[in-house]
Amino acid sequence: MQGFLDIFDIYLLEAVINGILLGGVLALLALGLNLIFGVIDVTWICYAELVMIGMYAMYFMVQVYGLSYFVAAPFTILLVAMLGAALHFLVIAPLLTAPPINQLLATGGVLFVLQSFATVAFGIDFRNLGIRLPVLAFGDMNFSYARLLSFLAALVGMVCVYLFMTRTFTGTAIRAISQDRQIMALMGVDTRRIYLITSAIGGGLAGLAACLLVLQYDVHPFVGLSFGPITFLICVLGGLGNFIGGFIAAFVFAEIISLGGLFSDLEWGYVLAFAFFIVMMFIRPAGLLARRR
Amino acid sequence: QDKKIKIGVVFDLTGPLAGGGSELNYVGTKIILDHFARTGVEGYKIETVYADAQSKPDIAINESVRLLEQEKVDMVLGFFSSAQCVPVAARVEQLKKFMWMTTCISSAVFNEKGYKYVFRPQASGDQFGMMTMDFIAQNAKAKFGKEPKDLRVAIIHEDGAYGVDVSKGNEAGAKKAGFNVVLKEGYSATAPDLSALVTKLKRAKPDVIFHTGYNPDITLLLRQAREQGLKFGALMGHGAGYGVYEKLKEGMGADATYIFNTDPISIWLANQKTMDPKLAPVIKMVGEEFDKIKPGVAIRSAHVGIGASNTYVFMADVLPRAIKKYGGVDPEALRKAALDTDIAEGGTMLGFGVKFYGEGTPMAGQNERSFPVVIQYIDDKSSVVWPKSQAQREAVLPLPKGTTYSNQ
Amino acid sequence: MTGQGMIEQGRLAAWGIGLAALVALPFVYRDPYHLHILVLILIWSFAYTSWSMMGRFGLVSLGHGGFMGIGAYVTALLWNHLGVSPWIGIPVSMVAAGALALIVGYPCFRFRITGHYFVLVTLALSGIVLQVITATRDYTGGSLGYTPNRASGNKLLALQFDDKMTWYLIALGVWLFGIVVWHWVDRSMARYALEAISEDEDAAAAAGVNVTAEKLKITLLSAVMTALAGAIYCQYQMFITPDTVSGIAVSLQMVFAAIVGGLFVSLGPTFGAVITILLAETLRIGFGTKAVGWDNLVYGVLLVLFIIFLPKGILGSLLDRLKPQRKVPRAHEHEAVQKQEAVQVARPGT
Amino acid sequence: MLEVSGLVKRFGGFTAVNNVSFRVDQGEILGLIGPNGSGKSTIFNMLSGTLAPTSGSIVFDGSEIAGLAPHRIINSGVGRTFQIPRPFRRLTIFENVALAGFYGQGRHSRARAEEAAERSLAMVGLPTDRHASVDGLGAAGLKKLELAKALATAPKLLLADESLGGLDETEMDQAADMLRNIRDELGITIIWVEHIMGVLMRVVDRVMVLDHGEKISEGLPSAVAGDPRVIEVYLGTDAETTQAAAAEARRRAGG
Amino acid sequence: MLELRAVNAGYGTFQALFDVDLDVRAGEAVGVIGPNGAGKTTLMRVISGLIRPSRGSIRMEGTDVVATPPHKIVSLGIAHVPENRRLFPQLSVDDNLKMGAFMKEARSHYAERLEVVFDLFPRLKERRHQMAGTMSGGEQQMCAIGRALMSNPKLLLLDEPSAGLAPVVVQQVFELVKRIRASGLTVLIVEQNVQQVLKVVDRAYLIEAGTIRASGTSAEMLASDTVREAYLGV
Ligand SMILES: Nc1ncnc2c1ncn2[C@@H]1O[C@H](COP(=O)(O)OP(=O)(O)OP(=O)(O)O)[C@@H](O)[C@H]1O
Ligand SMILES: Nc1ncnc2c1ncn2[C@@H]1O[C@H](COP(=O)(O)OP(=O)(O)OP(=O)(O)O)[C@@H](O)[C@H]1O
Ligand SMILES: [Mg+2]
Ligand SMILES: [Mg+2]
Repeated sequence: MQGFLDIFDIYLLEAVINGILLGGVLALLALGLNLIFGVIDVTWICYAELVMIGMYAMYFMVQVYGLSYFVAAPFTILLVAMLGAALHFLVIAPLLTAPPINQLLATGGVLFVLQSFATVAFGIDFRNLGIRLPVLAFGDMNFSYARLLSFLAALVGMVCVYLFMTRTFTGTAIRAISQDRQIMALMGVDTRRIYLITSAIGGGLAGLAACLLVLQYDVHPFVGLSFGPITFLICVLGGLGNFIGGFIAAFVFAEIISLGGLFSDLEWGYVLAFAFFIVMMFIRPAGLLARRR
Repeated sequence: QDKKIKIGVVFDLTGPLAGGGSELNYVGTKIILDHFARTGVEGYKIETVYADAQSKPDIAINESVRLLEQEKVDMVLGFFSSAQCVPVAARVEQLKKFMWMTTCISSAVFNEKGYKYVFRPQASGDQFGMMTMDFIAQNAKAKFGKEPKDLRVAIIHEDGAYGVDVSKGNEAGAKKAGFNVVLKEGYSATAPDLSALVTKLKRAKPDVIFHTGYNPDITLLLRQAREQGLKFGALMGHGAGYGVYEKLKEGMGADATYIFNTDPISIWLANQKTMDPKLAPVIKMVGEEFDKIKPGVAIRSAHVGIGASNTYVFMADVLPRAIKKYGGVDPEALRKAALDTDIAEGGTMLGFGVKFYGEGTPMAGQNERSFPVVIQYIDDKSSVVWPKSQAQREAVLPLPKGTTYSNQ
Repeated sequence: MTGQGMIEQGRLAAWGIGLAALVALPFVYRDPYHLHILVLILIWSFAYTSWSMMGRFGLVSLGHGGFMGIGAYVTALLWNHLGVSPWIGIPVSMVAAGALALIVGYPCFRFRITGHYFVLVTLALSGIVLQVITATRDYTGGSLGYTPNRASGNKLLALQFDDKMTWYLIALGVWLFGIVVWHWVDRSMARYALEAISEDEDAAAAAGVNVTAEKLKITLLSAVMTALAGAIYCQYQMFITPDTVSGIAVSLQMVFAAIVGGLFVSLGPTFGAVITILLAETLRIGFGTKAVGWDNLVYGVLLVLFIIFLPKGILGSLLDRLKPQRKVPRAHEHEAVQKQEAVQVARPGT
Repeated sequence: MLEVSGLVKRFGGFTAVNNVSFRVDQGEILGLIGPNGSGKSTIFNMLSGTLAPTSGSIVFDGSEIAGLAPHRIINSGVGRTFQIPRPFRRLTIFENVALAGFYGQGRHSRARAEEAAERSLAMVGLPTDRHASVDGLGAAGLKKLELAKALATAPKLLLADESLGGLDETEMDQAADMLRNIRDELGITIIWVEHIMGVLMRVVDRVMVLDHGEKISEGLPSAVAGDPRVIEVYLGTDAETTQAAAAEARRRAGG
Repeated sequence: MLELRAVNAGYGTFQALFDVDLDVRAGEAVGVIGPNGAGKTTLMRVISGLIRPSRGSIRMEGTDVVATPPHKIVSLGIAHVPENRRLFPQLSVDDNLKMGAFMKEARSHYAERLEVVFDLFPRLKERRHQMAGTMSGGEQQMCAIGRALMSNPKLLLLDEPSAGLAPVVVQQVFELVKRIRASGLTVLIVEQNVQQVLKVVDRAYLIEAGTIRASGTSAEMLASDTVREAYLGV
């Protein structure tokens, strides 16, 4: 009992809240990927590397060229959006009829390319934006402003994307395209355009994530490795293409990491998160929010 | 036929470790090797073949084997990561070739292995860990006003070879000093979040945090520590990320001040009065060359000097002796020459002396005279504060009131 | 029929000659570094072939890094801590990998976890194995890596050999074993069942196939073979780290090589190993430290180009070009047609 | 030989099959008709194990099979076709059928499977060439392939779901003859779902009609074709032709 | 309205259509009949642009559409109800219908068209939120036709709309074709159900092995020996 009381203290609450804030970061990352991977069923294994490029863009614009953060951010979003469109146009489009595994591989190649491009172009140094946002303090608990910002961005982004996907014609077309590409043309839909729009939005969301992540993390060519796999897991845990599910899954994951890390070693927190994922797949294969078949 | 020695040099130039200091070592090493390539050694031409281990142990093995068997180098030199040193040393020993490790620190490389051809002038990892503990132990009473058993210390480290090794030294040192270890935990250097660790630290309320890590995780940890309001009395870093002040400064701004770091001394800080006078021009040369390669760096990283000094010992001391006394550069001659090494304290740019543990001892091949020093970053300058013999100023301890992390 | 028979005979003869040449090679050519690379290629080829045994049926696993890690670590741990000879340790590690494959595979197949979901469940699996190896560093050495103790006595008993030639022959034997198993599966009824399952599980079940069992069997076989590859790799390199024998990166490496080589021909994965390893070596040595990072850049670009322009893998596409009219359509060759129908076919309830 | 009682299937809140009971006798051809969405395919899916019933029992050859795994049901002697053909396109036509012959008969032997494949292919009139690709088949060919696959599993009971859809009239007649042959020569009991009344009524012995998941009528073709409820929900103006076909069938059976 | 001249088309090396000439005049209903594999579906695909003809011309109200991509052809007023329905199985009925009204011109009339379609198929209204893939065959066919009507087309291409439908629904479908035609829409319909289709169309073509064998008014076709022999199997 005493042991339990020891743990059940203000720090537990802090860990829970920190889990929520980390969840915001992960949710933000998962947002764009869910659109690409979940909805149009295209595998961008290099998604986190797009975020990495965006972070570099922010770094250079803010640190090197002295732009203000808020001026640089839209440029970054635009840049990564264009990158997403280019990725689609150059790599995915020729592979649309190939088995999905080939997309995984080709974008895996792009992952290599982006990592080594960053190494070649920006060097192996760790870069840091050097912006230090204030901290919100409630008594003994403190919360990171940067994370609150990510949280809000994820929330707003999720709502916007959800509305876009369900309320607009283009959104419906995006949801339809993975199901029968050929027949889309009979609806008067230019499939290439839909793919391009989606890729650009997906890229743009990666850019948005980059703008917020750069406030919290150093950027280096391998920063994507910290986030890549977990983002994919979140998309699936929430149910592919299910934005609300993905949002919730990000928090569930983050809480497991955060609380697992509090009660045990940090690494075991990850083991727990992965194991939880596997078990959930058995219990709710179609995602957290889906009804069991 | 020309007499020459062909040296294979392996560092990480790409991948996560490159930015962690490997590349700086490479730069320092290359400056020295280029220097000797111009002059030659005892009539021998110096040829170098560089290889990139890409931060991966299997590539380090492959490259070392390739250099030795394909490029036919006479020896290999360098190696940043302990995870690479361990297997490569085993390989090289098996091939009966000569290996000179400039940088990696893991004690596991030598421990009871009985290697004959593998040598390391560099201090070993547990020495790092012990050194900081020793420093705090000697200052606990005076600065913290606490008995050792009341001093709360936390040991945290990235869970790679380097961090684990240093933390073992920390642990041993804490035990010896009789500290109250309130937390000991490793974490992955690529972890996207360390807030749980910070929360645990907050709960543990340590007076001193002993931390070993690389750059992105140090920045992340300290940033989250600030955001979550972690307070403590002192932060002790142990080389790697803490050796690259530029990055600390970039990530933390003014908060980087008053951080301690244990590392071989930066050659530019070493006490030149007690040092062999013929080393001063070399230090100057390395500094100038480095500035040409990387202009505009505020504090030249200790890593440059580590690569440079440890290479210099080989080129200026071991190699000439091998050629003159043992008639060549074959592994046997190099080995004997290395075993003969006997440099007194002050005889290297890093301040320490060099003498290798002999065959039959548990750490055979390790330098018994090496030691790291504790420095403190104050106002963009780094100054040695420990050991006393090298100290350039009094340590600021604990963190002064009003600084971000201060628990005063 | 005779034409068919002659082709068959010619093929056997080619295999025979090729094999003889491979066996003879180390006796004539002894450059140690090149032999080293060859041994690595053979071991990885075996691992990739093992992966492709299930990969070719649409069971894209990213968990094989985990199986390989178990093969390597269990063997090494048994040897170091309990002194169990690898001759026993390797089978034990294979059983362990097999057990893990069953534990994860059974619910996966039972609950119809396919496609992306399967890929990610297995990805989590290799993540777990990697983290566990790292976290139990008191036994496994963590990310510092792990070295099997050198044998003091009988080298054969310890499966440790210093000369490359022995290793070359061992690796060759293991690789050949992999190819034989591949062919055995290819000719069995199980192949029909698995092809059918990969297209339409309901329809396969309606043809009497026990879908779960068939998938489990191939998964088990593939996992066990992959564990063997891990153990052999460990014995050869005498050093393993979590990152080189387990985890997501290793899994991805397998998928890459198998697909780049060609998934639907027996030598495809081998070809993939040759290409990827040689390419990486050549590029790294070629660019050296003069142009740091460029090797991976070029490697990545080539990989992308291969996949875009030779989607059936290098060997697969090559063979296609040699005999343009193969009568039996194999996977994905009729993707375009299939895609249109698939949507209708996948509909439940009708 | 088949005794179904109280069969129910719900999808979420929607009841697709509601408390349906019926029996099929050895050697009989039972016609199963009903409006679209009345639950015919769903019943087939439950009989063949593709779906598990929400409740109810299915006794086949004396043993309960409700909820068993599909391959076990198939092995116990139930064969089925799918409404929309589901061929395995990566296998040849022959391999498609041999697969069913091997696994559908409890993995007996390869030789037996290939023999079964040849027999079934010949029976439905597809080429027995081992290398012929599925892609060469049109709609009619695919329907035949479905049937051949089902036959190769050596069923005692065959569930044929809309074997005629998309066929032209000559082919429909051929297919109908084929079904009758299957019953007459191989002694296989058949449940046949079909919307083409002119053909169905001529072949079946008995008809069962579903609407909204419930059985609304059952009996001899002529009786069912005259059932006003069936006419209302299903036959519409086709009632006359249907009755004619049924009458003709009775005449033939009688003569 | 629609005019095909000497159209040749196929799949890869396989030629499915040989020199096909076909006309559809505004306001009429035209049937295409023929045995399985004759090339009827191919003909429909060529018209809606899913397959490029290798030779020949296709004109829609005077515009040559041979080189027009399929998504632009729709905006000329051609709606194609493909064989086997081809719905978006994971989208709801509502969303499927929405896709039918994707084009700019159609979006503004979305609500009206929805009314029209729900009037025609009340069943669809009941099932608005069901995933299209889980509906029965007949319901799906309704959805497919409804989806095509959403774009308010001038010419409706129907590929075997009665396949797999219950007799009452088949009658409804043919009724519907009549009504659609009466409302001024032009219809080109492919059917196996020859008797029925000849009752609703003005003219029909008999296609066999990729070539037009016979053509004429419904009455002519019903009486034609070619049709009776080659197709009705009489
Ligand atoms: N995607 C395709 N690839 C290759 N051949 C095809 C393809 N689709 C159809 N064919 C072939 O083209 C010919 C004409 O096919 P089509 O589908 O146009 O016939 P149909 O008259 O519509 O037949 P049905 O009445 O069965 O629908 C057939 O021989 C068919 O096998
Ligand atoms: N997986 C499912 N989820 C939800 N509803 C379903 C599912 N499968 C079938 N249904 C519904 O159950 C009802 C019965 O479908 P079923 O396919 O059995 O009809 P059917 O009688 O075969 O019709 P048809 O003659 O058109 O093939 C339909 O309304 C259908 O929408
Ligand atoms: Mg049905
Ligand atoms: Mg057709």
